[in-house]
Amino acid sequence: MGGKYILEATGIDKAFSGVTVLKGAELCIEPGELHALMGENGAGKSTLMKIIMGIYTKDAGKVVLDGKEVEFKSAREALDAGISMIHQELSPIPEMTVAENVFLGREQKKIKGLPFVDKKQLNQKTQELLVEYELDQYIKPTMKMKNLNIAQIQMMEIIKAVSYNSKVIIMDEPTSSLSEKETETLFHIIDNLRAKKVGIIYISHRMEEVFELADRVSVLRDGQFIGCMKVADASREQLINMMVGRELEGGYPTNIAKKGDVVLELKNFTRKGVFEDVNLKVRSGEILGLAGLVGAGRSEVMRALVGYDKLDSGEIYLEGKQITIKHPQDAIKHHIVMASEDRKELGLVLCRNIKENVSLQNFDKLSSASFIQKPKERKLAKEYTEKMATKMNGIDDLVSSLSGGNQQKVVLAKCLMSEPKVLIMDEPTRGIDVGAKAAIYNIMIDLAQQGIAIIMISSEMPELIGMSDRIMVMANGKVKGELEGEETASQQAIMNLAFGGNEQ
Amino acid sequence: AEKDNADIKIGFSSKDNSDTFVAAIADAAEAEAKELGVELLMYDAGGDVNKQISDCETLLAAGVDALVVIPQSVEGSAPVVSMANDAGVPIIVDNGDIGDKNYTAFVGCTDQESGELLGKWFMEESGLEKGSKVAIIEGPMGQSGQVGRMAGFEEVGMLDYFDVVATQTANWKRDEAMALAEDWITTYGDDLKAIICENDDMGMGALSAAQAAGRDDIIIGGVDGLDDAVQAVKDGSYGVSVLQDSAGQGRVGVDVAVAAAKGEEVEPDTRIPFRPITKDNVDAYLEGGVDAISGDDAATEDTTEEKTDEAADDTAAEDTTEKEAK
Amino acid sequence: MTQKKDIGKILRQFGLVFVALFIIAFMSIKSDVFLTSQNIINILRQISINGILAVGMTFVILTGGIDLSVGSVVAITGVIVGSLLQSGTNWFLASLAALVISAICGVFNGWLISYVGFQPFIATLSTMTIGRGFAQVYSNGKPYTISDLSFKVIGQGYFLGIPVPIILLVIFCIIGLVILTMTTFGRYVFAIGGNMNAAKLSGVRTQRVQLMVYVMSSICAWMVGLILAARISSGQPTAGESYEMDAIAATAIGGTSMSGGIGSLSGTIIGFVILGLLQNSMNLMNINSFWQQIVKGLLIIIAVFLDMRTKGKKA
Amino acid sequence: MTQKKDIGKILRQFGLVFVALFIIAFMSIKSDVFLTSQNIINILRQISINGILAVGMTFVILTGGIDLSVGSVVAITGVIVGSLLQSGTNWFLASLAALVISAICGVFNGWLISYVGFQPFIATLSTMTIGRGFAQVYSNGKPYTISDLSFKVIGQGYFLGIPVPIILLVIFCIIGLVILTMTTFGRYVFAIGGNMNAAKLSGVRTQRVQLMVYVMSSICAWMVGLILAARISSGQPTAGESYEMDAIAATAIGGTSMSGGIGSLSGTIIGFVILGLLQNSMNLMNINSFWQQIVKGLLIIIAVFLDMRTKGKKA
Ligand SMILES: Nc1ncnc2c1ncn2[C@@H]1O[C@H](COP(=O)(O)OP(=O)(O)OP(=O)(O)O)[C@@H](O)[C@H]1O
Ligand SMILES: Nc1ncnc2c1ncn2[C@@H]1O[C@H](COP(=O)(O)OP(=O)(O)OP(=O)(O)O)[C@@H](O)[C@H]1O
Ligand SMILES: O[C@@H]1[C@@H](O)[C@H](O)OC[C@H]1O
Ligand SMILES: [Mg+2]
Ligand SMILES: [Mg+2]
Repeated sequence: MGGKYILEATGIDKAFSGVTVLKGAELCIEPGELHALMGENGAGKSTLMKIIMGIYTKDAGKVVLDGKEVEFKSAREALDAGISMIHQELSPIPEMTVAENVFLGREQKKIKGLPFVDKKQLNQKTQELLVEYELDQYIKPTMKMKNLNIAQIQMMEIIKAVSYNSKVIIMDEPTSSLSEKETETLFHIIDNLRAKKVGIIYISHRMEEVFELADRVSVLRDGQFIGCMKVADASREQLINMMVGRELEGGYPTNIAKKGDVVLELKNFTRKGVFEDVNLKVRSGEILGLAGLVGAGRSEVMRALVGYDKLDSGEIYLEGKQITIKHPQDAIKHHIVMASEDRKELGLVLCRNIKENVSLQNFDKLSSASFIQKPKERKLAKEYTEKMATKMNGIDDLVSSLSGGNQQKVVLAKCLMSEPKVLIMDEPTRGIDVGAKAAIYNIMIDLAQQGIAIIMISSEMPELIGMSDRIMVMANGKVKGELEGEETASQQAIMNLAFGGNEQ
Repeated sequence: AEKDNADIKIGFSSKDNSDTFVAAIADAAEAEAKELGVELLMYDAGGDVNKQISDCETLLAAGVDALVVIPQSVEGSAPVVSMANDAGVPIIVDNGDIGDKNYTAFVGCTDQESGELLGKWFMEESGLEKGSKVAIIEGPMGQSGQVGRMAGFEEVGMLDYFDVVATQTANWKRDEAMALAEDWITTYGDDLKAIICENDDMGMGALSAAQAAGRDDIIIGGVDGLDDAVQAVKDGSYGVSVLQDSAGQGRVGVDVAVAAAKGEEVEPDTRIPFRPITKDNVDAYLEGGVDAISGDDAATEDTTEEKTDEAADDTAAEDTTEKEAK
Repeated sequence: MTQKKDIGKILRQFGLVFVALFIIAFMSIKSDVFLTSQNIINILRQISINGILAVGMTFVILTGGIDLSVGSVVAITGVIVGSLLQSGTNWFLASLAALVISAICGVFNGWLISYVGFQPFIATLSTMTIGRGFAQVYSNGKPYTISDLSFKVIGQGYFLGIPVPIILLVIFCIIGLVILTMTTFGRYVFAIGGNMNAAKLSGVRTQRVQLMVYVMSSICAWMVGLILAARISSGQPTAGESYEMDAIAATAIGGTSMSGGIGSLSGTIIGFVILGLLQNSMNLMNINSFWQQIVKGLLIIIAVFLDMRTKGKKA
Repeated sequence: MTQKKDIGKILRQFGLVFVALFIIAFMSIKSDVFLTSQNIINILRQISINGILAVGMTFVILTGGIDLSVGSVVAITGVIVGSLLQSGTNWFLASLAALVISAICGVFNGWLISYVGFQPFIATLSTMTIGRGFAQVYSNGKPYTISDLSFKVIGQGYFLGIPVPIILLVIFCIIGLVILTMTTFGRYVFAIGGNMNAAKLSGVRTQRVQLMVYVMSSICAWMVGLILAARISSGQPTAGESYEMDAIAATAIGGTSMSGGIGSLSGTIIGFVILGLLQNSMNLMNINSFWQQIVKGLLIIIAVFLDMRTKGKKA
């Protein structure tokens, strides 16, 4: 047995094609400890984790596991040595089954030593896991991964990482795609792990979680180690200061915008088997929150609204006039714009640069006669991404080289540039750091004051309550109720509706 | 009991009907079958030996009474012969040589002969001096046409007579030959006196290149007697086209097959001679067809080992089918 | 009414199989030769060439790759075996020598792709070109005649009354099915094609697996090279030209996605059976070769369309 | 030391350009013909065929597709133009008629792929087969001799002393570059190849754009069909066979990813220039055609390898 740490990383340096990302980063984990790792978007958290996992090679420093220095050359070696990781970027294999995904790389064999997969056992083991974590109601081992929604995929990745029975588990923003219910399940899992003396590295931008769960917290800023302390000794302000390097006001800004006329109204929105008879109104200057459990169908309604999915029936009224939207292009023309929750799938073209992504849906502004006005494009792309405080070397960076949170900012920049009348934000702060969150909230208020109607889907209850003027709750594809004014302040009220309260 | 023509089914396996020359054989074969009132199954191997063998398997399974084959490959197509023999079906080899000589009959040309004729013409009639720089464009390697014609050049000593500066294959293709010729004309400049092509399609490509470069002086010739080439001979831009009688090969192939199907004795080796078409006889050819230029050139016939006098003309060729085997 | 629905449902569940059955039914009526045992054996023997290549190609395509070099490996195998047999080498050793060279081609492809990072198209295109050139330089462009009788068995012989190529095809299909559906390796092939990064993060040795599929494809090409050489009694440097296209077509018709991760070997098997049936049927119906191409193209579209309907894909 | 580094850096920044320059330098020493204006014109004229096809192919591949049908469209154009010219139609009308048919092929490809949901490989493979069959049925397998002098200008004529095909190549490259780098359409092409779903949600009419690239590719094939027919003075049903491979190779060598979203037309241009230089150089050096293939394959590998190093990709 080495020292008291199960995992120790010290003096880690890393640069990507000349750009320094980590400089003397460090982190040490005790057995049974939940160690939070915090820092702004792009601070280098994920990079540090990937170095520990052997996915990237470090330029300098050392990693010690159980008292022995290790240098993994692939994820496989790290997994074999007892470290597993829940990655920030979900990466399911859509066409394979849940069971195949969970046990990929360590399939049960029919006969030991021979490479024949025992499918029965594979499914059975997966079923056991699903039962254990109370997911068996919705997920079957033989379901294809592509049929799971994003929260379910996230849960499967969590279960997968846990099922390695590792000594150390790295959780890179495990809750960013989860709603309350799954988050609770995760917390139970974490309790169990701690009891088994597993060391957990927990990366999250959600302050409350850190205070609720963590024993200690380390902070990275611009790739440098800023400090490590017991959570019990830390205050919210102190942590933010360490991360951002300055003071930040806490709390949610209030929307003082004057609520005007109804900008958008949906009548009897139905897409068979997904949502039914959804009616919705939003006024100018208003922030409408959409609450619901995962699978409630909130995203689906919005995707159909903007013409991405087909609608079976329903009417759309924009500023009192009925409009038809058959394709997202129509929606954008009407200045109804959606920032998707799934940036990898629907939000970004990862292999292209920031500028191209931001301008993609805004060529009506940036082109004349189909020719792109390049200087203007550069100027606006720069303006909007900087407004979102995106950490980048420049707008010519590939989006795929940005940290997760910064990718999210690019999505928002793109939508803002479309000068929306109605802005739909599906999990807008997913994976976004405190500083940028505050910036986004302020932008939302700003937009509201300009008379824009905002629809926000969020699974983060405090955010929903803090930001919304009115909250609509959905469950099972139906609207279950609405809460306004004082009522919105109650998490309990929302949950009551979400768990099948009276219909509207 | 002799079969009626109406009951006879002939299988025809062509090597590649997308080739201009081969297509002409196939057309003539089909026309002749119609004329005789026999059923003809025309399968096209599209240039693939394996498909040719598959095609023959299918034809034999389909119960043909005789099989005609234009071999894609001298060696590769050879198993067809034993397949047919095993099935007890007469097999007639058409147009080019095949490795296995146990066939019922051969109808076609000796490819080496065309090489000899072409070589001779360039050496003796083209007006080129000994030692002139020439280039050769070949057919696809390993095909009867390529192997035989190259052997013919060699046989008459053409390869030594001239200074052969370049030899490449253009796979019987016009555009490939054109690109080759362009490069050579540039490379060897005024020194290049002739481009000798193993068929006319390639010759036409070379001609386009020469004309585009303003090099009317380069002498070009080929084999087959394609319409384009004959016209070019008439215009004086193309030196020689060694006529290979496609129609005769197709027609006689079917005739022999029908005779064999009826159980008649057939001439085992019908060699239809090549005839060089030059500015001297092109008008006669254009007016009177193959017959008009047959047997008018003694030099031609000297080069053939197996001389079949006037065999190329219609009646003679048909006669051969009735003749007894030697 | 309900009966109508049922039939529709059945048709949809077996898109490609239905197309195959349709061709068979149609032809049994149209031609009295079609269902003879001789013709059935012919069909099977003819598809053995493309079938075996398609088995290897399916693995490659499932990983998101492509192997354009198979035709050249067929030729290399042919000339090596041919030359060795001519020089009196025993058929087994000659085949073994060709196997080694073929496997080297596969390793070269796989190495370029998985370790050096080449696009599969470029890597195998280069190998195809180099391989063809090699076969021609080696043989000086001339075929080697093969007279070794024991070798010819591979292409022309029978075992228990069944032509050897058919038996080999069945063996390759079975091995392929077992590997793909029952082993971890099969899982990894799908995983790599579905999401290479995820597979790597799950500890799959993606590079090795990728390398292996190209080696497998080359081994299939080697087998085909032997069968072909034995069938045509000669080792030809021009053999196998553009065979890759038919193998890819069979795989794609069978429902395997060209971008990897989705597909099945059973689909491929139906794919090459359909192609073989089509060829044989059009020949038996004496359709002119120019028209054959039109019919073939249209039928491929119809088959794939039906299959997409079946699987509830777009369309 | 530092100088050495600098050179290394320069070499790396211009991977492919460097390969091209190397070939040019090497050949200027080895052959005194190479740098003559006549030879340069030859090279350019020869690459015009593959070059124009590669321009269209680049658009297709950037969307993540592939177009195997271009060779057949070349043939269709040839036979239609040839037959119409023979029947005395004016060259302009004849070309226009061929343009319409070619565009229909492109629409058919694009429709199958973007609206019906076919894999590009299957859709264009079918079109290739059907198209080739059509050209042969239409012409009954025979070439049409072309004697119309004004038409021949397209392939054989000069304008301001420059051969017309070269001028057409330059025009197509410029139009392609303008569309790809300066217009919204170009951006859509990249976006579709990179992430079709995200492009759609951003309001891109993905289906239309996809359809358009196949039409563009067919139009390039039409242009090549005219040039080729005019160049060889005949409309041949066998013209253009396997031309798709060279066009794809040029695109891939030029650094365009076969899975779409990444690449450039300037890369493609260097790609086809390299292929053309190679072919010409090997002809000038009178390298045997067997060896040519080996050299060509190896040089492609080297060129792509250098290019990957340049761009800091794996390798
Ligand atoms: N593969 C890469 N190539 C180039 N730059 C990279 C790469 N991966 C990460 N970076 C850069 O490294 C920096 C740190 O990224 P990292 O993903 O570690 O941040 P993070 O702390 O996890 O941020 P977030 O909270 O947004 O997830 C970022 O500026 C990012 O742009
Ligand atoms: N209980 C459930 N479990 C799994 N899938 C479900 C469930 N209920 C509905 N679904 C499916 O999930 C999809 C809706 O998921 P979606 O992610 O859009 O919901 P959401 O309310 O937007 O949740 P989120 O907050 O995660 O965005 C629908 O396609 C629906 O068919
Ligand atoms: O002359 C050639 C012919 O003999 C050969 O068999 O095929 C192609 C022809 O051009
Ligand atoms: Mg991160
Ligand atoms: Mg959602």
